Amino acid sequence: MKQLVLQLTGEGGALAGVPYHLVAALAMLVFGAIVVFVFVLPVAGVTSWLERRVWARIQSRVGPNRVGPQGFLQWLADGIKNMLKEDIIPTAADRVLFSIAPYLVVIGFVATFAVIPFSSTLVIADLNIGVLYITAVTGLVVVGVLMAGWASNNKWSLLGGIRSAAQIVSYEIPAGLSIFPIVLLTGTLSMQGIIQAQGWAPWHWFLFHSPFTFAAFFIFFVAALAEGNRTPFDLPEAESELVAGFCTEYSGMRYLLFFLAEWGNLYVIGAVVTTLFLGGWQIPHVTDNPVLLAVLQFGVFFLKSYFWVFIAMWVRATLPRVRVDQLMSLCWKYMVPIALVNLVGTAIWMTVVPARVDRLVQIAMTLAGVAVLVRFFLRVRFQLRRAKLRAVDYYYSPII
Amino acid sequence: MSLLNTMPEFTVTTKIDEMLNWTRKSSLWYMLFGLACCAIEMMQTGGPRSDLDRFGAVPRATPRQSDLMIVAGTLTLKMALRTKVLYDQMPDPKYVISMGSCSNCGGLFQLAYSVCDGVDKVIPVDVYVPGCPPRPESLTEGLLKLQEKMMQEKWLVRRSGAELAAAEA
Amino acid sequence: MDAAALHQTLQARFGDAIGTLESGMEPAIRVAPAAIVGVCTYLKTDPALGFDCLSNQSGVDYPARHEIEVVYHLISYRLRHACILKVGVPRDNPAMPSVAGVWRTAIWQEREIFDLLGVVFDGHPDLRRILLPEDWVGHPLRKDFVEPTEYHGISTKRESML
Amino acid sequence: MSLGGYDVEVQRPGGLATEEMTLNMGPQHPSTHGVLRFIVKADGEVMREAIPDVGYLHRSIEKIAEKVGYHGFMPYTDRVDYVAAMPCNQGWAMVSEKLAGIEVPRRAEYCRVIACELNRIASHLLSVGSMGMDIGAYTPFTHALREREYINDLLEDLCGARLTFNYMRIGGVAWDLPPEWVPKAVAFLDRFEPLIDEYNALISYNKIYVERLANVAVITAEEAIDYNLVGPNLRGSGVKFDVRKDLPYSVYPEFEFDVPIGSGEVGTVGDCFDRYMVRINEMKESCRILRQALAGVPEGSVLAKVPRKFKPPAGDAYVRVESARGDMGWYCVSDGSEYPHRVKIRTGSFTATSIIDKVSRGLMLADLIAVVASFDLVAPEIDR
Repeated sequence: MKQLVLQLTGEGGALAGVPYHLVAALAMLVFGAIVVFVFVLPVAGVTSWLERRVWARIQSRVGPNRVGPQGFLQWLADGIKNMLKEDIIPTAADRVLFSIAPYLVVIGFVATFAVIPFSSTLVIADLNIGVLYITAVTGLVVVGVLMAGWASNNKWSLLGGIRSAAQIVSYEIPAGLSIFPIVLLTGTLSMQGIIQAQGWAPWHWFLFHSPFTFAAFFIFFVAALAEGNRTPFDLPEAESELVAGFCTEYSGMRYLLFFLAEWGNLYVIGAVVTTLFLGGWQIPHVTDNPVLLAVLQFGVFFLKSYFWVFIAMWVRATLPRVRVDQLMSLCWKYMVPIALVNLVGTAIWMTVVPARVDRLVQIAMTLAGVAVLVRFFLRVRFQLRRAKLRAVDYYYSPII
Repeated sequence: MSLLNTMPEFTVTTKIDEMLNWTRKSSLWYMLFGLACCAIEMMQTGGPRSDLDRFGAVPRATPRQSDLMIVAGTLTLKMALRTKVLYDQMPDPKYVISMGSCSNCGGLFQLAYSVCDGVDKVIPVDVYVPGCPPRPESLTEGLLKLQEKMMQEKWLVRRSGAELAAAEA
Repeated sequence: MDAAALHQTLQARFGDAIGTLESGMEPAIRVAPAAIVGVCTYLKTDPALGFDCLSNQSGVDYPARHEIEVVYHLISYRLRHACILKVGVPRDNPAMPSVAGVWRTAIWQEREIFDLLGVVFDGHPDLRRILLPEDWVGHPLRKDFVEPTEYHGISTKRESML
Repeated sequence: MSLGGYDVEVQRPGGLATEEMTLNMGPQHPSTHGVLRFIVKADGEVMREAIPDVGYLHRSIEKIAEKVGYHGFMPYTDRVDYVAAMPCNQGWAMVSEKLAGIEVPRRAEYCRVIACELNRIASHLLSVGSMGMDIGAYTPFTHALREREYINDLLEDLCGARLTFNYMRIGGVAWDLPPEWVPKAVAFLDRFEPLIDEYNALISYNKIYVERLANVAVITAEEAIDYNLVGPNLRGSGVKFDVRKDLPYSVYPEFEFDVPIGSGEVGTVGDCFDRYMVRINEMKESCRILRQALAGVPEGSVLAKVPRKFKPPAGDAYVRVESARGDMGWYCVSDGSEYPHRVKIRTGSFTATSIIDKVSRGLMLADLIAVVASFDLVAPEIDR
């Protein structure tokens, strides 16, 4: 991009004479807008459609299938409709805070896309403090949610906002502490650096690097679910308790922004997990063509992150919601201590365990992981078979 | 200046209107407003066999985010005042399906002293679904009828005199 | 314990406060309004009677007798027997003591009777309307109740039945 | 102050003014199961009290009974408890029969039992399903609805309606069992019985679910009786009382079944989980009754001779039926005319609502949802 701007402002360029910095800033804005509208919003939208379909399938329903092929354009219809709705600001609400709160939430999730490395080249900014940046920027969400809850002047919203603040602030800690082992191992905070320290094969992933990183992965994923307000931690917008939580009073466009942020965040969770623990875009060496390489890496990254998105959807469809005190005790009594042990353990592991043992452990961990997966699939197959045994009963309907 | 109903009728404007109507009809979020017996049938309509989610209709808990109020069940006088408030809280454009005889006209409970005979005494109704309670198929049909109605609405295009008169009335 | 024996036991203890034993499909014991709390406490606490639950409390309006009758259906879960008490209160001034202190389920059941029939229960902790709105006029289960024509601007009649 | 089982001492710096928050929950709230309102006084997330405000669905059914006559009131009984309408039908039929002294044919009694038990399963399915939904798990709810649809189909075959059946008549039932209906019902039971265990595997013993329900809103047996809780709510507190067993009516004495009671398997006897589990176990018992009843339907007519102008002699009668929400009392006063003088319906939800104020003190806001769901409240049963 720098070259492009230089070309534009240089001799014979279309914008010769215009100050370099102005053009650079403008170019960044345009580029950012393109990324947001062409990539981020559709990702959030498609994720919402996917969630509804996955959810419906689990609940033995059909899900949206009338709008476009298989209901694929459902998110577009939802989006445009919400933009056309009347924009209500309740008279009792704090107008200014009420108006800007959704934007803060959206900034919180859109800004994370700046450092997510979709391939070795496809990254907007490879900050050397990438991981830190993500934790910092997602912190904006809590400000937005709290603002929304307070400004609505609705008690349900307020409760939702307070719950959300308590929850996100608490779970930032185990999430942050679970990132540290990775940072210790790689010695860098850059997202690209972390991916480059891993390889394409599962035994090169940090997930299977040592027992400590293995535990760190689960803590991070659970904490990320909590930060993203996903079931079983969706207390801030618990529908059956708080009506709609912090967005109870929001309608139309402003609600749409919350809506987007929720599903956008879901993707961000998947992407960060993929980057930190699952080798990101790493693929075996197959081609030297840079375009093809980028496409392949992007595909691998996308699939890996959507796998975790799918897991989060599955969890949401299955698990009940925890209570506020249980949420807090889970965080402070279990996850934070375990995360601390992980951190110390990783440091000791790095200094004590020799490289050869390290390699052996990685392979053993991978095998253990595979064993868990096999066990899981066997279990699923068992359930399916058991269901199939009763297939006649299963599709029995007195009407037919 | 508002662009609402100011444009002449030609291909572009009608197509835009059509697209806007299509998005609105494809994403009819209905408010969870089960009052009585019909609420169970409304749940079953959203449930596995006749899934309202197919049409993009999902239940919302708060009136602020809903486009459609399905008045499912008997409206008592005590509840009628609340219903008005809830309807006012919904953002425009909003629609009402009156589900079941009780909310259509009081139904069986016209003899009662505490029942409001028909929700149309309190709020305007777009589609009446008969039945006591209506089957899920009937409610789905009601939703489809409402979608048909929505497709005929005009946003950019200027409305004819008759339509204006109807809107004012 | 059958109703006749119970009637005798009660009469021996409370004397004139216990009225006749109404023989009908289900024999019921008539109790004077003033004595109801004492009778109920005795029925609940006496180990041989042990009526631990007030199953149903209902009010019936008898305009011909100028009386509102409050009917108590008692049941004992421990001893598996039941009995019925009936208390008549005058229609123009329906007031009687509350048994809410004996069985707490009476708190709501008496509120309902107050709401629908207008019987005032003295000593009730929270005697408010329960089913109808606070600003409702009249007690609808009385036989002479006239349906109001409108409530907060909502007319209660429909011109056409459809 | 107690926070979910922990004793927490709240220290407030002097001078900082605090006040209780009054929350108005309902009448339109996703988890109040119809129109029910709670005025919640809360200190943050902890409730000081939750006062139920009922009557938003008071449809004056009892007054209507005085206007429409005995036969005409039957459709209205469906609307007293729309989730389990059959037992209400039966209650009204039984109280009228008791007043007039009518014998019901045995085949009709069997039809009644079959219809009631099917309806009980349907009602409990909705109850345990919405329990899951209120706690936050949506899948159990839709799975329960899926099974409910099959029961609706069966009952529709039987009487032509899915929800408000109007199946029973004074003196019997309106229609005989349709041909080929019994094998269908047995096929449904064959399919459904294993699904109860699957349902348990899906949600009942889920860790989070158990944590949310165990030891929440414990009601002792004395309290339950004092507040006149009935049915599964009473049995959840450990009182083994079932009208079908202890004050038998209809042909229930001919069937073998157990009365499940709360065992406190994960917490204390009488907590939300026990009330929930009693319903799950009752579905199994209903299946047992259904199998026996379906196997032994006797021949004969299904409707006794009842005059069109039904005029029972003057007097009053009280009958108890075991509805899905427990002991349902029907009190009818006849003055010898065509119209009842007074009908009073004593319902389980009404008394269950009255105890909410007491048990909700000191619980968290989220627990109120669990408590309301565990009582299986149905709004018109409270208000009638």
